[in-house]
Amino acid sequence: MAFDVWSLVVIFEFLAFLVTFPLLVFGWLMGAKGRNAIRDGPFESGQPRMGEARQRYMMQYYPYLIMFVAFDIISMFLFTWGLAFSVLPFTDNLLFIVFLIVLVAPLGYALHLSGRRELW
Amino acid sequence: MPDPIFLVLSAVVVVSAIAALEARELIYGAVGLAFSLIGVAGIFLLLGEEYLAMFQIAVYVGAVVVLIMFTIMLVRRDSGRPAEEEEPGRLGRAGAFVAGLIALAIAAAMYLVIPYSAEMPILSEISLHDLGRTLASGYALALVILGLLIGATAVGALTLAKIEPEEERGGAA
Amino acid sequence: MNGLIAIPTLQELLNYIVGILTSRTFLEMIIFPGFLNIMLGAAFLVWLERKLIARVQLRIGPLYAGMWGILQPVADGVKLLFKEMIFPELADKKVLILGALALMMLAVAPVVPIPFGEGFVIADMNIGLLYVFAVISLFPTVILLIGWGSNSKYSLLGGLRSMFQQVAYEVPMWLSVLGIVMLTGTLNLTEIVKAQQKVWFIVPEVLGFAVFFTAILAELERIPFDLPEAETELVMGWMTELSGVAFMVGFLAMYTKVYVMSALMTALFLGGWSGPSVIPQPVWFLAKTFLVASVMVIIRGTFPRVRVDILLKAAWGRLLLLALANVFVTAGLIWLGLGGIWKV
Amino acid sequence: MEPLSSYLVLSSVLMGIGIYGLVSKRNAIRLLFSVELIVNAANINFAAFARFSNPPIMSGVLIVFYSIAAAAMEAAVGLALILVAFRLNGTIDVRRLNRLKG
Repeated sequence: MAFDVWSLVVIFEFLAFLVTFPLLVFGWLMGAKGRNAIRDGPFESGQPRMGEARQRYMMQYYPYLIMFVAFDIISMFLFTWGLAFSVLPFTDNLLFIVFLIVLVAPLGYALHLSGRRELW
Repeated sequence: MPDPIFLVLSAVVVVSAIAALEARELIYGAVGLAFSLIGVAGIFLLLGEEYLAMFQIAVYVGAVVVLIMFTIMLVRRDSGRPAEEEEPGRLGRAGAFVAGLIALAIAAAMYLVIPYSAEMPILSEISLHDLGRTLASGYALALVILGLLIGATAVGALTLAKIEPEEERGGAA
Repeated sequence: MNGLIAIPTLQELLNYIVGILTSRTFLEMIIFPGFLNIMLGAAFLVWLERKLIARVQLRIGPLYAGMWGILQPVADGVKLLFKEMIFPELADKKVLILGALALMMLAVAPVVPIPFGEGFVIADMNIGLLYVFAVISLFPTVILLIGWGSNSKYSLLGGLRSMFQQVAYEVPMWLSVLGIVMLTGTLNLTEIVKAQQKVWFIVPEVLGFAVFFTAILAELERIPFDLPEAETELVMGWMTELSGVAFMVGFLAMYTKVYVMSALMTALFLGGWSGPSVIPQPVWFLAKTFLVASVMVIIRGTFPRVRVDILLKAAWGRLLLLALANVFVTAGLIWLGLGGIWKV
Repeated sequence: MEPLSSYLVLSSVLMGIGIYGLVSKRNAIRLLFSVELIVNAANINFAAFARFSNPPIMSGVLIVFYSIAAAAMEAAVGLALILVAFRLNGTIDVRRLNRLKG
């Protein structure tokens, strides 16, 4: 049963937890503690804190993120194709290539949009 | 006697789904959603669908959750407060009641009506080659339509998200 | 079997536990392809990097801890272990600590299906390659969370940059490997290595190799692409507010990732354990892995950093197209009838 | 091994949680979470039915592939809509996004 392999993964992750977590606890226990208003501020190269850290920022690269979602899905489908490539007839392979080429147009659009900084 | 692995996975799925909806900060809700989706991937593994589980993790947790987190970070007021006002009053309780009723009804229906609450047939693994072959032979048209769908939604999302020049001139809305 | 559960004697219990502890799988997890190997490899990489960079820059590098300073990572680790963990008052402590923990757990996870020699593999997965990629795709989530939880501008900007970069280079990385999957028809890493006994995949897939190497440099945030922690701009990027042991764990996780990705590249393109059999297989594998890692270090010593918009544009506009070209080249190879060489 | 009905019960519970979120939450992103949960509940059902029929049905698995792909792209569009709504109104509270009301 294939699940045995995955239980090994879970055990391995658990071992990783067992190795790492005591380290963190040890550091927590052994390290010095104490409060200090200056030291406890966020690091801003020695300057006092200015404004909120979690503010709005530019989203110029948003198109790349959308393209990532699209191509993530595409590449998962392409891996099924790659697995069966040598047993598929020529026409079926062409089909996947068509599937791929359909996605080139949105990619070009995303690159174009991301290049225009005034849009974001 | 239920399978303990199944029970643990179900608990992960359900508890983190509730956490996703009830977490105080939206971004921790996204983490809850991620754990719930990983739990569903575990359920797929239990069903023997390895490729599907990897697909689920890579697409949902790797892409969709990242996109959700990014949007949560963008959708904030300048004061840094999260832009949401939750009101878990009467409506929340009513919602919980309705949802519980629906879930209970469906669960009961499935438990009682489904004719075979049978064991999973012992069978050879679905070969990975078959996946591509079936996809290419039987579902060719659906695949091309899916490609068009992905392309169209990507273009649509981009067109929606960009700031139109006239929108800026129109002033505060 | 008359309704009673046999209570094991102490002897039986002891035997059972010893049996588990000495079973091959457990030893593999703990010692050879498992933890000891990964941790020592990562620590060795830290030393190797400092020493090689020093050579490139005509310095000497670590010298005093042990012979040639080889115990320097240990000394650093012990120092960090006793340092105070400082968390900014506005930061989420839980996110920082659990984020470091999650990074470590994710960084060791891809080693499970990688074969370090014939039989030296923790779990021989049918779907190993996809599993590795699925695990790697979880990193941006954790890094974004750490950047957010730190509540510091440097961390947030570093986390965002890191997220965009890793996300952008993931797709070329996957597609550059598609050629290998087409040639072998399997996702099992052991079988992929076995398919290279005659000719390594670097020969037919040279384009894919180039794309993959560039992509993992970006995934690992190594120098031409280390924008997330460009020290002149963002101090330490998303790691800025990690301190003490949390920093140590995060730092070690990054080097573990370097080690594991070098191993993955060895298995995929450089023939894995194959080589003249006078030297044992795992030694071949480790030698190739450290060769790949050394090349990364030398690149760090010699290349300048690129700009972030150029970096992202290159991923989508150039690297992705090159990876697709590689797929078509491979398809051409198979249609020409040359695929039989690498068939398992 | 688990019988089929366990999987079905799990999926209906997940769907119940999703419906609860859809009814009671006012934050647009939480509504998106609920939709994703409901889609996942459906996916569990598809995969379980595909696996429990004898012989297993390949199309049951493939439809989950398509479903995940469609849900991911739907999330992308939904999040873009939320971004636009936030930019125009300064809030993502769905109760306040009622400017279309006459």
